[in-house]
Amino acid sequence: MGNRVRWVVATLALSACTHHQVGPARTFDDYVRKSRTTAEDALSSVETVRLLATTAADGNAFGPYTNVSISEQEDTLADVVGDFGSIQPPDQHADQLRAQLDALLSSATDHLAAVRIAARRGTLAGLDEVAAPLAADSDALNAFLEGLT
Amino acid sequence: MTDARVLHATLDLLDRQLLDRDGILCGNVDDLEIDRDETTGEVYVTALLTGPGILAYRLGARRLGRWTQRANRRIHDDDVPGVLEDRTRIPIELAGQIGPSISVAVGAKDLASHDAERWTLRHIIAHIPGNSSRAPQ
Amino acid sequence: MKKLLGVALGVLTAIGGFVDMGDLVANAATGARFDMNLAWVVIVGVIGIIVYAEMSGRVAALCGRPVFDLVRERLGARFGMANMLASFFINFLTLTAEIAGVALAISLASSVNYFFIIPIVAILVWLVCWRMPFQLMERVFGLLGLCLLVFAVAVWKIGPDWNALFSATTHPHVPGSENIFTYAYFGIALFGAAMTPYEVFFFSSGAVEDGWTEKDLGENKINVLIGFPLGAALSLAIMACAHLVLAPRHIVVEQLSQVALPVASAVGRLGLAIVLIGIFAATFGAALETSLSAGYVVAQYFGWPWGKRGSPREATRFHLVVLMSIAAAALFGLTGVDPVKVTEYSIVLSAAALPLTYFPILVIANDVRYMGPNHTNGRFLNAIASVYLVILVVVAIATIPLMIITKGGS
Amino acid sequence: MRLSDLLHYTVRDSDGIELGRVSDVRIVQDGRILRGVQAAFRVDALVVGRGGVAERLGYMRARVNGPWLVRVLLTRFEQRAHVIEVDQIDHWDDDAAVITLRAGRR
Repeated sequence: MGNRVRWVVATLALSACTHHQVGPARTFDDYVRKSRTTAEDALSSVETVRLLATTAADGNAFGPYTNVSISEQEDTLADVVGDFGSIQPPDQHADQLRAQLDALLSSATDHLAAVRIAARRGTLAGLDEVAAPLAADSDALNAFLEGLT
Repeated sequence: MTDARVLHATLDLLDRQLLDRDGILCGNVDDLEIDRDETTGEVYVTALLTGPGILAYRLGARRLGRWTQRANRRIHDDDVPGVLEDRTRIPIELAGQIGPSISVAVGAKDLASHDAERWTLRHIIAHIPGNSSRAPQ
Repeated sequence: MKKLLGVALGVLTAIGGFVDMGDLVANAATGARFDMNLAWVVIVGVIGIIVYAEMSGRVAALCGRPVFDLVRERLGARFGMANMLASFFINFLTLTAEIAGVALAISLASSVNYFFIIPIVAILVWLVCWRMPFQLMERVFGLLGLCLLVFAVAVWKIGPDWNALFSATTHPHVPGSENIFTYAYFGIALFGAAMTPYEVFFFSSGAVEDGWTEKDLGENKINVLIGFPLGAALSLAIMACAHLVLAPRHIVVEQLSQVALPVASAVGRLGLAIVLIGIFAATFGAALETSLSAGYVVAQYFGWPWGKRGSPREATRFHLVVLMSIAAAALFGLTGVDPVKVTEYSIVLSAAALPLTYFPILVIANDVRYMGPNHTNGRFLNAIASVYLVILVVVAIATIPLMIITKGGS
Repeated sequence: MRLSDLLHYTVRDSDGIELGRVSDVRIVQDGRILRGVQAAFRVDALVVGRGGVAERLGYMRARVNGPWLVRVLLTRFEQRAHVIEVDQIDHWDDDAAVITLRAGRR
């Protein structure tokens, strides 16, 4: 029993400290799987910010909440992008995939930053317009995910 | 002797909560003292044992247990009049009611299990404001 | 009349008190990812906590002994010690999660940096534990926690197809995009969130401190039988919100702010304010309960004086453990650990440790010498409790392997 | 001697066959009066062998009966436990932590 408890403690301490564990990709399939997770996480951030922007534009959310939430999503996306960038693509096939997803991620990152900047300036009313380009990012990410299967 | 009470040591005595004569929680029964009469062959439970050293001994850390007991004897303040010869040992005749908890006819302060409680009071709790007020209900 | 008011307050407190950081995160995350396909777990979980919380309250009322006292007495010093260390550690994670939840709620309402708020929250929690009238605070936070009912308002405002929602809830299946392992892992997280052990540590210790006797058994029953199911309904509303608003947009819940988002979008500014107050109150109340539980677990194992009724002078080691736990949890929170991740681990590990807490309660509730001849468990209750015991053991065995297979549900 | 020491003792019958470890101690209060307050706690028997869990939880003393599932699981093991009355003991070897019983007893 004592041993089991110690195991739990060790596992937990390790897993709680590591964040978005990605690890190396050894095969192309592995790389595809990691690309999918990355795209899904990015899509989640993009969609959250889109919803936040419309909600704020409709007058349904106040400033601090909107600002903090958007910043959180921006940070999450930055982590996702960083983690993906650190994965070694195993072959040329993977290079292609990487280039494709990189483009989507950097576009999403730029558009998200624009929303954050506008929100910080207090222009909540027009926030949905600032967030409009995210719709294209969302569609592109969805298309990318469908293309993977 | 029709109403002789039958108890099982691990079930009815060991690890039970102890209450002192004022009803203050004062440790658990960490072990029991057993005495064997070599001539008659009779065996008696003679005392309830309680205190950090006793618990450590029981959990297998025998050396740590003995060491803790010695250390405990050293840090224990002498301003507390000792009722018990050995502050980890409560003679069984001082045990009162044996139920979900066991009441004993000694004060919590007489027991080694309470030393750390007093040490904490003196060195930590007493220095934090508001330590003596009861929470209004 | 006064008695009736007391009962009503107790019930309301139980509703608000049922939902904490673990329930908020687990229900929103599963709703967004699995729609209503895991809603049945909330029902299973709430029946479990009703059965065992009632037993722990009854034991406390009849023999005056709280749960962890019994854990050592029945499991012995050695196994009891292992149990104490595990429970303390899990409780510590829960405490960290709750403090982080309070800080996040304040930060979302004020945009003050989360890291500045954590120490302040820790100090407030400690002050209440140190010398505030506890029952009052518990009720204040329990009642404020009712603000979370706005999740139900949000569901109603969204105006879903009720038949579809009901049938989705009653016909669960593993969604095509998921495998059985992640489904089971999220189910276990929900189960752990509903049956978190600190609930019974706190419940039974509170009953002992309030000096419950045989005549309080009725109140005990009403509190758990009405309060907890309504709390579970609240959990389901949180899940439904996530299912209706977040799931269609492929949003993965990784932040507390996302839990509140459906309410903002459906109910508006006022709704958002109310939900943030509700989250604040529910997590603050739970932070108090887990702080005290840290002290209960340790003090009751060693037989130290414990409790909040008397002054801190009368339970010095207990108060020291509470103080150190709060300080350590705040420091852990300040290291920048992801509060939502900490919450997820705390509920999953709770699930793994459930039999350690609940098994001794079940045994004592059947012990004639403790309960008297008229208050041991009846056959029916024992039958349900036994079924749950099997569930608890299966869950405990499955948890760690599932955690490894699913890499923590990712 | 402490109870925790006694719980490490092994019990053997007169032929040296091992019956198991001491798992509990039965106490009867019928002896001499201590300090005029209560009867001494005389150890009347040793419980030997498996079944420590059921014993400890109270299932063997007819105090705890339910739930059925737990009772059945636990009492299965208890059948291997022996109750050895103290007057059946021939010899205590404290160094080896072995208790030997009289001839003809098991």
